[in-house]
Amino acid sequence: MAKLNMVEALNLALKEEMSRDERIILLGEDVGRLGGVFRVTDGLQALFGPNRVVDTPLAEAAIVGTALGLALGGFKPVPEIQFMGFLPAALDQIICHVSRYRNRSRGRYTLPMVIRLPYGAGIHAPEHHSESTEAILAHLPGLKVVIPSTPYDAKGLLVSALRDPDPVVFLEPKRIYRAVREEVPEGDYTIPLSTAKIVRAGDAVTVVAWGSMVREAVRAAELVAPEGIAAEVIDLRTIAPMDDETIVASIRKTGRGVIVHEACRTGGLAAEIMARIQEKAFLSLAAPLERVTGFDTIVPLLKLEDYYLPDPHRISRAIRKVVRF
Amino acid sequence: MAKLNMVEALNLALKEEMSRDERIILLGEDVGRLGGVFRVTDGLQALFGPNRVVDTPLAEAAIVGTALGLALGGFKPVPEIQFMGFLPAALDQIICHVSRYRNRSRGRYTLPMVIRLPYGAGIHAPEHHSESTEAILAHLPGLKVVIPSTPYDAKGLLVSALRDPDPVVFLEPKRIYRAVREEVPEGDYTIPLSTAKIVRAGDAVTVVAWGSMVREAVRAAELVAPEGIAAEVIDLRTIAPMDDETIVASIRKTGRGVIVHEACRTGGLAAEIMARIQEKAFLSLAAPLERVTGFDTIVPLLKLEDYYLPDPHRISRAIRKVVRF
Amino acid sequence: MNLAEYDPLRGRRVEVLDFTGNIIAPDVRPDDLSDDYLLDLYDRMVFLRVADQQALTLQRAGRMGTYAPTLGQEAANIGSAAVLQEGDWVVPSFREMGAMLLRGVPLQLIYMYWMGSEWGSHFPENVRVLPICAPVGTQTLHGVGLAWAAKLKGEQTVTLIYFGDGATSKGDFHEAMNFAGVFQTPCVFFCQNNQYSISVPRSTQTAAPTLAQKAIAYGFPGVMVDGNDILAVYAATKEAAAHARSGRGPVLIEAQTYRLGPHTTADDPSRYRSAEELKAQEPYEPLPRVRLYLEKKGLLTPAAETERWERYQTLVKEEAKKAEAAIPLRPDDIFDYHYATLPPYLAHQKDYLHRILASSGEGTDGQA
Amino acid sequence: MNLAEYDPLRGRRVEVLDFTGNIIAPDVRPDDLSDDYLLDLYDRMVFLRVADQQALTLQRAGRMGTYAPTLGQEAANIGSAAVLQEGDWVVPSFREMGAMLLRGVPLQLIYMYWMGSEWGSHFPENVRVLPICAPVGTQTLHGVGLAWAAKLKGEQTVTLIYFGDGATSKGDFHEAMNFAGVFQTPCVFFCQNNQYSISVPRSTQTAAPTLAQKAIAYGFPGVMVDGNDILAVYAATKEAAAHARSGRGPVLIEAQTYRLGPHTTADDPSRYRSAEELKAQEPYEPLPRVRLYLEKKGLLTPAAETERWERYQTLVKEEAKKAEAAIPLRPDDIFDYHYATLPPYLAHQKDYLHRILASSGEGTDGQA
Ligand SMILES: Cc1ncc(C[n+]2csc(CCOP(=O)(O)OP(=O)(O)O)c2C)c(N)n1
Ligand SMILES: Cc1ncc(C[n+]2csc(CCOP(=O)(O)OP(=O)(O)O)c2C)c(N)n1
Ligand SMILES: [Mg+2]
Ligand SMILES: [Mg+2]
Repeated sequence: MAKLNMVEALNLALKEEMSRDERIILLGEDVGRLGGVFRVTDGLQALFGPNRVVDTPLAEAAIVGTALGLALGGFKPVPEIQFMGFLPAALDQIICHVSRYRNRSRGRYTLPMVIRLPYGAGIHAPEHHSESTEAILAHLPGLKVVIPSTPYDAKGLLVSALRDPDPVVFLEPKRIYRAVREEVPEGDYTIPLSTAKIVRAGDAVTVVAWGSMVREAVRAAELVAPEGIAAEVIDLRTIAPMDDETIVASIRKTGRGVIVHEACRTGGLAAEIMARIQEKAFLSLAAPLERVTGFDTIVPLLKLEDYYLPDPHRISRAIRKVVRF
Repeated sequence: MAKLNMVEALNLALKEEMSRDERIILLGEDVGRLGGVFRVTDGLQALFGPNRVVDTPLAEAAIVGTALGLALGGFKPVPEIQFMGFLPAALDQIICHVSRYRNRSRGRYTLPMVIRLPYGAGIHAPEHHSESTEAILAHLPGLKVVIPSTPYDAKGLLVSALRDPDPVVFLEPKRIYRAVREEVPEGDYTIPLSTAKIVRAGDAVTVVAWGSMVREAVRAAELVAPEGIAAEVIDLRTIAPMDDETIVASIRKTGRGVIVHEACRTGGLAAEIMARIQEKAFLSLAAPLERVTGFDTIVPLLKLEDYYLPDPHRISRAIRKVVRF
Repeated sequence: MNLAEYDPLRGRRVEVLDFTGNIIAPDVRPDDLSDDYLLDLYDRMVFLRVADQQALTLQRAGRMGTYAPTLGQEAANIGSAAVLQEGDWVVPSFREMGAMLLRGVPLQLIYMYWMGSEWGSHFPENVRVLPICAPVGTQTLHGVGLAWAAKLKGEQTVTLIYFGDGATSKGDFHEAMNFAGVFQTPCVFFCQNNQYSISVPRSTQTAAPTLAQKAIAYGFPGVMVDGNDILAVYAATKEAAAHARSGRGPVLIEAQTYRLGPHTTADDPSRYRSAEELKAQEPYEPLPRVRLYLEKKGLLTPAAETERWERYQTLVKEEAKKAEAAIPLRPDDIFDYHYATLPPYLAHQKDYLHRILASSGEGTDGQA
Repeated sequence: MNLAEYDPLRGRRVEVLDFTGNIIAPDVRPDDLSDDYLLDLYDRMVFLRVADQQALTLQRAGRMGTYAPTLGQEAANIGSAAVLQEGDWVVPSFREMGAMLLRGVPLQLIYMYWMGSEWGSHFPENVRVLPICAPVGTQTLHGVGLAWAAKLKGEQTVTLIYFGDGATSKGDFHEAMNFAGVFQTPCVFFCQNNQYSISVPRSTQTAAPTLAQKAIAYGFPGVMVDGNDILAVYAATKEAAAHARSGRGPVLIEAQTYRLGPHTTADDPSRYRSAEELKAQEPYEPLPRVRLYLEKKGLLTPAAETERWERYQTLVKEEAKKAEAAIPLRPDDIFDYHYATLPPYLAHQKDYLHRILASSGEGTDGQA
């Protein structure tokens, strides 16, 4: 089986699904001839032609808004927003329409579409190229929001997203686009949406993360393991609708929790997870839940960027803190 | 002293501050000749002329984006977005620029401006006219977000916002625009931003709310009072940066808390408040915190709208639940 | 007619029937628009006007929410949608009740929408009309996407996209027009320029002397038409639709009309426009000129005219009653249409609502 | 020159100096652009080119982040900003290093920005240039606001707003142009049409044959200019600025140039454009034609030319060193500039970062 990085795994998923389902159309800035600025769509225009892999003018609202029309017209569009920093230009279409069409029309009109979106910091990119505003998306009823953290999951989740009858926003952590390789099978397999995954078992503390923070959380778990702390690490994988049962079950076992995200702290998704845990497992909690997050600041430009992101050291400190409470 | 409703109190605040500070300019759709669709700017164009109270073309991004330029050019613009449902069109300018200019330029450029925004449900308005997405704004570093709940506070807070050196988003709960009258003095008084207010004292449970939910929370407190439950109701007033100290101090006293908002539940601001409480007052908590919120759905059109909003009955049930835990 | 002859930069607009009921440009009138067909279209205009009045009555009686009237815009509504064929799409803004009715949306549903029920946008399967769109201008992109889909599928259909003069100021309008030009999508952009965006007059909306000339920015034709002249609207839209259908790309039509009523039932136009201005516009409204023409042709008698209005008054009242009766007050509906499958947390919230509704206010179960 | 003579619909564009160094339209050349001044502007073009090459070198050496080169766009950069006067504003996109330098931003700061420090946008107080703007097109609205402010204050200043061909597709560009037209703000919209938006060619960006004609949609003049001809750029921008300054409203300039380098240092243009295409463009690049002209006039000798390039190579290296030395690696900076006063929770987070940095990894204090 081929060892692929996440970019290759996503590319494979798109290629296989586009062969399977003629209704799939990719559209966005530079997705065609160039194959995307990260090469996720590399080679697909040559394979499927310029009508199915479409280079668009520079206009995020139009990319999403016309994709909506394409979906109503019977296609399964996969619009790409080049960086999450440029998502806000498309938020009007997403908030007012993409997330609402099914409900607004009581099911008469539905929108199978997958909005792809590289996101996150850690690659020393320019201003506006390191954003992680997934909490905004998770607050919108009617959307599904998926974030893979490994090449294998990336393929399986993207295929599920492409087969979902409802709009999915698919966030790709660009920091691990090429950072990891693992075996990714060709052909059909899927990972169901809204299922979290225990990536490392433990009984002392539950650590919840997603995207590029999963790797950091696992490293933190490794850091504290020699101290006799067995941390259970959960990769949330879909942030909306969220599989809180897996989290709550783990917390019932461990009694302690640390939530990690790179997005800024206030109003980030850790807050929601903490709220659900204390709603559903209050009496199991032996210590306050901790969150390790980006600061409540704009992501710094590259010279200070490394100070911003949660890392194994910070996570391990939080783990020790809740364990020793 | 005159008894004013919130619309009149806001109008008075604008009038007085515009007389005091020539740099203030109002701009937006229908704010001039019509005086705003809710009449908040009524009479101001006649008083200050069409250069200071400007009817703009229909374009929310432009209203906020040119306001940013006006601020850089030495003015203190007060852009109005006609309904929060149309805020998403301006979010790109707010997220990418309004909240960042000071930090991006290390203080070289600053943006004194107040974005006014009627928000919330409960007036049986058409589709897209009942939104309450304040959690999105509170997640953005660099912004301040203010929500008054009474005419008196509305004036005092708006004056503070207008004198603030940084961008403030000012959310006006249209459900209580004309629902309450109280004495509102002419002339100078301010209410500092980022200070919550205890609107009803109690020692059994802390209820936190803002905007139109404060009235509902107080009514719920009145409902449970005969049962011997003394609920302390806190009006948050500024949701970012938030005065969590007042909340935490109250929880330390009561050991129990209910957070109320009309926005949808997942990722709403209640989650952040719950996270902070359990971070800062974990050992004081005698029961899980409860939240009473809108559902994780689009706000229904008017026929079903009344099922959507939290009301004194729902809040009182949550109060009883945490008290009897 | 030839679109190219109506270069907006040279100030020409399409006009066929003047307000006294005389045909002033017989050559522009399309062949298929016979006097009989015109009578049929007049019939629809009357129906629209009566349905509109009924909505205002319902709103005043508290039986309907805020409503956006079409008064004065009947020709623009009907004349444009009348050119469509089977398989074509209508993408409305919120002031196109006439176009929606003509393309098969039952009046009952439109009333249900304004009465505040999402079921009002649950159109019959065979009706190719998108739901009413409140956020101004955003729907233009959906229309371009629909047209693009038709093109990719090799369908010979056209998408007719409606919006107002105010919408032309929005970024979405620009992006939609530009995508339509680039991908040569078979659509017609139909601007109902009713001279106002709530209180803001057309002159404040843009410094361009015409809206039609905005098409030049996107490399396709734009044309002005007397929007109160149903024959002109029909002629121009027919030509534009033929243009788009044959693969020659999109067209922008600026239909110059006038909003005779308030912006919505929540609006008070006396604050921003004079009684004189309104009065001066009344002679140009779209119905009398068609009536005069048809009367001259002997196709319409005063008796038939009276009968028509009365019949429709009865009919729309029935539709209103049916609408009210048909709106289900099911709290479940709040939850059941967000996803194909109800996720557990929404099932839980639905359950909570049921318990709340069942409770006397003394229950102990919380929402979480 | 007269802007009205260059109606883009008739295909005319402003051209003064051809690529062999001959003046082909002496009457268009403005009076104040003497040969001496041209030599000065050439000097700035050379400086820009050297500073640009140095940035590429720095980037390749890992001393700078992703960088967007200006290679080939020196005439558009310098010729436009050169017409500005004291008090005028420049609103850049991200490919205007030349214009920024000319208006007083120290090269050191621009390098600091691309090296990844916010201090690179902390311009000196007297410099009227906005920070580099990454989100395409969004800055056009800020420029209109600035110009509007100047108008309201009664200043006779002009705001020069830069953006690329790709930016013309964005909604913000549309809304900015429209507001500028409606409020007659004194600004010049300067489009550096370098034929590409990353990999997307100009022909895919819009179906309009020219970008200049987009001005028609907003009721003000648009003009095409040979963007590689500094005399033409100067002439057109000067005229446009005079137009705006005198209260006659905004102007759009489409400067037709060509991006000779990659989009940014992260780009690989060989994937989307041929070596032949690039080669065919090289003769038209902006520097040689000015050099040839000045040589013919006896104002430039090969020796002086060599000396200039060498001098600038030394200078830009110094600026690069100064930039690196000047970037403070203060974690406090992450927090200190979000509000005029540091709120308690940010003070707390700053404190946490200090503790993290001080800790050996064995600390027990959490972040909360
Ligand atoms: C994006 C957006 N902003 C504001 C509003 C509030 N609003 C509703 S209709 C309207 C005016 C629309 O004018 P126009 O496009 O000319 O259409 P008309 O109402 O005249 O038919 C406004 C400002 C809205 N619905 N959407
Ligand atoms: C809103 C937005 N979308 C996407 C990007 C990514 N991006 C950066 S530059 C660019 C192309 C810009 O093209 P153009 O406007 O012609 O300017 P040029 O780079 O050619 O100078 C793109 C797509 C961005 N910065 N902003
Ligand atoms: Mg209108
Ligand atoms: Mg370009």
